[in-house]
Amino acid sequence: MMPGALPSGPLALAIPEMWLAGSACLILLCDVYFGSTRRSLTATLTMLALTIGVALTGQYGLSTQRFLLFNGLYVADPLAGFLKMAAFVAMATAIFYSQDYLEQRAIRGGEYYVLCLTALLGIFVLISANSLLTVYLGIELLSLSLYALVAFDRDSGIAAEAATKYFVLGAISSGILLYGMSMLYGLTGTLDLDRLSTIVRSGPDAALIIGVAFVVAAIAFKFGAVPFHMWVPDVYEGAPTSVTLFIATVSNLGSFALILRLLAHGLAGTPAIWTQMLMAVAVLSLLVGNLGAIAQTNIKRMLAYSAIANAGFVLLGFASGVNAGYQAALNFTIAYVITTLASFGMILMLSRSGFEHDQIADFKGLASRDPLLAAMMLALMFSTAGVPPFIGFWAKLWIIQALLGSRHAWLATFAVLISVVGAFYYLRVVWYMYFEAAGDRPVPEARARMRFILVINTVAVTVMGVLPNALLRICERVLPP
Amino acid sequence: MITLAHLLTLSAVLFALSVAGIFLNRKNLLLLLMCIELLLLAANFNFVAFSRYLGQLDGQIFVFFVLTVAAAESAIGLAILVVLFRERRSINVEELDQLRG
Amino acid sequence: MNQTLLLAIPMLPLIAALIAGLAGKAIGRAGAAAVTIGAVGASCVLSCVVLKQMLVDQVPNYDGTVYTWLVSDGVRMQVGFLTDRLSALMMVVVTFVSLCVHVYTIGYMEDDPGYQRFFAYISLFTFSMLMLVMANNFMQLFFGWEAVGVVSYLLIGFWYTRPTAIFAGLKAFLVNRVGDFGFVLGIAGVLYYTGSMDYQPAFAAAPEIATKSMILWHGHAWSALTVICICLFIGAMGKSAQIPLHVWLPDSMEGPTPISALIHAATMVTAGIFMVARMSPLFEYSPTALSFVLVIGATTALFMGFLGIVNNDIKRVIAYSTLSQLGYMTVALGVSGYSVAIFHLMTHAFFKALLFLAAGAVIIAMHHEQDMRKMGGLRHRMPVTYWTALIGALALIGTPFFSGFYSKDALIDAVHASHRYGAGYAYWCVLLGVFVTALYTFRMIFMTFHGPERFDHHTSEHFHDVGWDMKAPLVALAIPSLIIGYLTVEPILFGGYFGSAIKVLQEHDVVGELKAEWLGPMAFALHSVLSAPAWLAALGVFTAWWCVLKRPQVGEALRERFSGLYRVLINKYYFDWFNENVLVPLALALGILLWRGGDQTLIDGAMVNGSAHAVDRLAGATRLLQSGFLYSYAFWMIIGLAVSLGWFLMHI
Amino acid sequence: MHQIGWLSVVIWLPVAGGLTTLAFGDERARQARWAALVTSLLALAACVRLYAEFANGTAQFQFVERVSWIPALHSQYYLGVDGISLPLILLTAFMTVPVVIAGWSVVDKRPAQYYAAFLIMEGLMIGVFSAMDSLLFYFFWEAMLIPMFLIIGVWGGPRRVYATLKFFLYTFLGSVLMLVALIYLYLKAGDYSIAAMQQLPLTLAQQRWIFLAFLLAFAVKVPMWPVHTWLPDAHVEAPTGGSVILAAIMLKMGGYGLLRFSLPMTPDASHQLDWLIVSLSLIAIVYIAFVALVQQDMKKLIAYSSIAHMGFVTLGAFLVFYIVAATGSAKGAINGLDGAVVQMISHGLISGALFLCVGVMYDRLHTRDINAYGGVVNVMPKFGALMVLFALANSGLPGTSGFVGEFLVILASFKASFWFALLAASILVVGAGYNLWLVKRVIFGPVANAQVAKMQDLNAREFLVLGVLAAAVLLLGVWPAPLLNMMEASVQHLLQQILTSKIPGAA
Repeated sequence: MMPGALPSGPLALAIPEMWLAGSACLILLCDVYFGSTRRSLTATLTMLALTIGVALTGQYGLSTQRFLLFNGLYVADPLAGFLKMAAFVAMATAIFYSQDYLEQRAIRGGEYYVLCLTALLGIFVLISANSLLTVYLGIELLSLSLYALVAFDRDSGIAAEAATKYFVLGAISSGILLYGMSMLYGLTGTLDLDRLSTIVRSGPDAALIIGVAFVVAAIAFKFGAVPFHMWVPDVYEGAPTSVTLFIATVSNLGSFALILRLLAHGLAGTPAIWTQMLMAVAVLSLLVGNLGAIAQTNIKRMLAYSAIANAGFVLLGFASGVNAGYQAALNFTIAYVITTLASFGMILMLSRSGFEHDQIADFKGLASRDPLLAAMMLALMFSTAGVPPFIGFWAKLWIIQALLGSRHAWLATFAVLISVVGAFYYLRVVWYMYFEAAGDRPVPEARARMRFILVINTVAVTVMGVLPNALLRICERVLPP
Repeated sequence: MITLAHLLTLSAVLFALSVAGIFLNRKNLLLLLMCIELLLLAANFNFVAFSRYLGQLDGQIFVFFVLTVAAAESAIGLAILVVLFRERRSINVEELDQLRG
Repeated sequence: MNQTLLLAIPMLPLIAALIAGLAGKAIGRAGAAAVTIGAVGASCVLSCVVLKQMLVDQVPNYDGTVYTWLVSDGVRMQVGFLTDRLSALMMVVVTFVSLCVHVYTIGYMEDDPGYQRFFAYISLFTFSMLMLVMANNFMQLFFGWEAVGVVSYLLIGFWYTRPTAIFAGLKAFLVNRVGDFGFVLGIAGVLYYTGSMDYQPAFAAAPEIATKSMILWHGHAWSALTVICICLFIGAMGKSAQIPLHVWLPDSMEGPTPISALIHAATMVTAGIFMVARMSPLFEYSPTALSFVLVIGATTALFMGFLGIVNNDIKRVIAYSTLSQLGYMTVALGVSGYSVAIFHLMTHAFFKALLFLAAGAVIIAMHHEQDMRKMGGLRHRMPVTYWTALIGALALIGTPFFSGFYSKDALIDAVHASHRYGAGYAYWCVLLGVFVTALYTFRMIFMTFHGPERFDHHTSEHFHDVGWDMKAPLVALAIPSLIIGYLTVEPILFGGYFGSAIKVLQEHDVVGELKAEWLGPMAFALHSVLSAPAWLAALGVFTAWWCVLKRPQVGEALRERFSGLYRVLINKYYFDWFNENVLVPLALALGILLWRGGDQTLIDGAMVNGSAHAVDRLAGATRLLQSGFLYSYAFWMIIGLAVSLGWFLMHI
Repeated sequence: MHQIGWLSVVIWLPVAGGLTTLAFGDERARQARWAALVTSLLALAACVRLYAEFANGTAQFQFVERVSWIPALHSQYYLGVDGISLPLILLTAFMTVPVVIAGWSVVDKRPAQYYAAFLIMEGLMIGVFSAMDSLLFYFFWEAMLIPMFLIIGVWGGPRRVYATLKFFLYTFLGSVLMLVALIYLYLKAGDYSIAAMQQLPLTLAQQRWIFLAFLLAFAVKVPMWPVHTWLPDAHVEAPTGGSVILAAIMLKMGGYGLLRFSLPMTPDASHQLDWLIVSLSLIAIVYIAFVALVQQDMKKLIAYSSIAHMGFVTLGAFLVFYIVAATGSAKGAINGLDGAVVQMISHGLISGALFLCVGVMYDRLHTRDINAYGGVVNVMPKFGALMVLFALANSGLPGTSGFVGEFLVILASFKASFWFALLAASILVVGAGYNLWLVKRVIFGPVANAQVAKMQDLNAREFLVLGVLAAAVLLLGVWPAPLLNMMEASVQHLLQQILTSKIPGAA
């Protein structure tokens, strides 16, 4: 389709981004003036901003058809609306989980929340990107905010180290991305993804391969897929848990948007190359992720490796090269985000001032110390391991179905077999919680509000596990063939 | 007469240099930052070359954005560097190995 | 014939058993005894009624179903009764002996704590045995077959605190299971070829099955019927303790004596004989199988007899004699002399039960002393026991006019008359067997009842003859042992008593040949004085007298002289030694090997835990990859990029 | 269609009851216990009602419930029972009651959670047997692992962690491949309903892969040699109740799967690969029997005997093609199939009872080592009698349920081959060997030691439990006809499915 062929829709569709940008600036100002006196003000304002954001998105952001804005730099389609909605909610939950944690760590700078909002804005830009330029800006906006967030706890050495690593590697990857983009640009003479998708139909030639390879590498980095995964464990471990929570959940939506826009849409013309690259990367990720996680003692690090493995699953969905695969990948991403929110929320819930609850061993005997939390963690772990009746099962099921549907039986078999290996380290958490004695480990604090949200979150994991149809349907609707 | 090929080769060389720099240098973080700048430059070079070759401006506009972002990036990079130095009293790459395994 | 009557016969003992077993405490010792004896007595009477109806009123055979056990694939497996003259006879024998044993038990077990339990068991046994003999189909036959086995297992191990007893029980059950193993295969074969579990269709199909052949392994076609019959007979070998499955019977003497009399002499052990006779319509068409039966039986008959000579335990002597006598019956089966076999079965049931009970009386009187070397001269102290035992002994060795004589001589003549392969060997075995039988029997009689009293002072002080509750059964059994042969030989053997119950092909009909020169029981007895068996028997008695009473040292001398042979005999031909030192250890070793070697080392060690360890090592390796150094991270990224570039550029 | 979906009731009632029990919490253990007991009894009652209303003589599925569940995946909440699944459902509901009662005063560690786990598991297991949609089947099949994982892990013995992980990963590994196969079938059939998959034509190559994928899943559950080694460990470590459920019902899922999935969905592959199943079954029967002979741990011994007995199930199920090959007709094949199902039921009762017996002794002496016992009957006559009965039943004594299944299978295997029958029948000897040797060493003999001398005989609760099971074992042994009649039509139908090739064009 040529750009402009579609009526360039009303600017209203971009209201979420506008609101986000505006509120970010406002909150920054408020924080500068009142932040020092009214401590929790910024947080409250942020939550308010997000809530309003949800409302606005619901009002204006959702569109049943595809609109191009800003001369085709920006696209608003059902997927965009849905992802933004999801991002808002996830962000809100993440911030909710983080508050106490930040309070206890005396991480009070209001910038924290502002940075969260800017990062979210970056994600939004990614979600709606329809040009290499927008994609790049989105990525950078997101990454720069994340670098800052990782380093946010100024008194933590490992945080600084993690930030450094993240920053350097991230910079390299964006360099790679740019290089790839330049190749594509040189090959096609356009930055517009729609045009790209129509022009790039030719069979593989060297320049195209170089361009695609570079772009895929950059995308793989964002997903934390092998061999571009090295930053993941260190950042997950080093960053403040609240930030890890953010990286592990919300930014995944951004990564999903990135790969969808850039590869599934922009390079739809030559799936042969990138699907094969993705397969290789995905298989490696499943292997390294699942094996690496087994050897871990730090739960954040373990979840980092599990994240790598799950990235492998998402990439498998794209590697199938069919729309069903993209739908499956979307479903998987959403499921993963919901589950991971709760898992990290659990860690935040169990941490207290002066005590980072980040060792797997810290879970020992939780079942006797706090049955409710243990039961929820049990559900979350089994969900991530892909055991019914939890949401994670359907996520994996659909990916495998897509793979079989696109005649990748061996990939499917490999995926399920490796996830058996993966099951082990999720089970280990359960085993520590239920089979081991509590020793002198303390009873978790009450924190009624947070408990409540956690319960809701876990119930969602279970209910969507028993009645998965709704989510599947949405994924089908927002990604029409 | 300089053809596109020459320019692309040059940018490729720049790219290679920067990459080499990144993992050959095991001492100073600042060097890393510079290499990264070089990396971006290589990409920019490509863009400019192509836009010149294709006779349209998109590429060069892109470069403006890249330059801006790069500036912001190095700002944040240096900030992180400062934090790191505060904590570790060193910005030696080889001493960044607390997180591993 | 009305079904409720038939149903009552086995059910009464069962109900009695349940009452005595479950409510033993409630009804007390006397109660238990009364209930069970009443029940068994009743079913004995009813059995007689049935027999009378068949003989006198000429009521036709009954073959009916009680209820359908299950239907699978059109095969209807039922519980039902077949009463013809064969089963009627067995029912009477079983219930009568059982009744005697019940009564005898009152005295024998009087000071035993497990009194009610014992009555429960023997009643249960009576029920099982009746189910066995009354069955009209293989499934029920097998049920009874196994049930009697279990009860015998429980009864041998009745004194469960005695290690020897429970060991003997286990041994008995396992050896029987080896037999049943064959038996089941036989039954499966029958079903395979007839498509029915009932007797009649199977018997009808026999001639046709005989023509079929089955390939057991490449190129070797076997007559299907032969395979089936041999399988069935393996079952019989287990129950009726034929070589090499005889090993359990001597050990079973660990059980209380009434049991030895009831189960291990009169009824259960004869189930095999009964079964083969019942299956005569099948066996008749497989001479090969019958020869097999013949040879096994003959061997058992003679070589088990030898063992009786060297043994000093009074019960074991009788046990070996039982083995030998079962061998006789089997021989009779082997020459198609089914009627003779059953006839001998019946007479033997009486006189052998008598001998056992007499022995039991002696044992009780001697305060559970079983070693004959510590007895002697008891005839003065317990005359009734002595005379009855003597009658039993005479019957056993086949003294003319005694019951045993008619069955055994007829049997020997039958074997003589037969032309079946192996009949020659069998004839010499049974003939020599007569001498052996006489020898060990009277050696026992003399050592126990004659000669000087060899028991110590204490025993003689506390010696007390048994009461009439135990003597009465002796007498009750002595009478038939004396006369039953004389009365029934003619109808049973030559009067065509069994009619259709037993099928003998014309060309195999040895009994028919005997019938030619049959002049009646009196003449038969008188005539026998000129025949070999009588003289052999007499010689045996004389030898026994000479070695035991006249020249006691002779036995010693002989033992010295033939020490090698003696050792073989005293070790029972090393059968037990083989089982206990070769078979069992082998089985256990195999188990250990498969467990430790197969399960734990190969499957668990190598496959399961092995893969787990492999994963562990890999995980460790992945960890090392994450070195923590920035430049190595960057390095891996670039490598990844380069590889994918290289790969795809090469594969354009 | 019924007004009330009784199948849903028997599935969700226990689950709901379990959650209620959980809600009571370990503090209010008494209420929790009663809640559990009442729930299990109600569930049993509901199942009895199913039995009462079940119409014999038709292969049609009954009590069918069909509600939309996941339209996106063409998967429905689709329940129904036929003559093969109903007995297993009855068994499940029946065996849960003794488990609840058996734990009554014994389990004091987190009792509420204990009962909740069992009740939820009961519901899920019934779900497995009544699901007619393969995705729903898999849903229950996997979900059921979680409570079992906890039961063994939380209330288990010293090596419970090893045992649970082994159990979970073993079974998980097996079932994931089944999932792949199911999805593959779905993509071919366009519907997850089992019926659709059974009618789906497939080439031999496709069938072979699917068959092998199924086989791994079911073989692990049954378990068949050589993927059986998780069972002894799991049994040894599991609490009594766990062992009972494991042996009585979970193993049956494997057999059920073979009958419901492998044979009807991939008949040709089953035909081609039946040699594999048959030989593995015979190995299981002979090899494992010998292994059982040398066990020193009572639970291990019974666990191994379970494997050997389940060998009859797999053997009986896969004799069909050999019988056809040997005799030219399928006559007698049904004996094998009947035998397989009956064996499942009877083994459920007997092995459950035996594990309860071991539990009774364990509660008193806290060891399962055979050498620690001896002469138990002297101090526990009632118990001794029952234990002997169950041991005899386990060695296939006629008149007990243990005989029926084995007998039928042996009859059928003779039709297939004399040697199959020979090997199968060897269990008569070896089986009697390990069972009665166990009895000899544990029950009979003089009182072994002071501890044994102090053992108390069965209390009313234990006696009730074991007595009821004994009655069931005898009843089924003396009159199996009702069970067979219930199955007959369905088994006939199954045989038809097995014998009709699904290779396109063949048929």
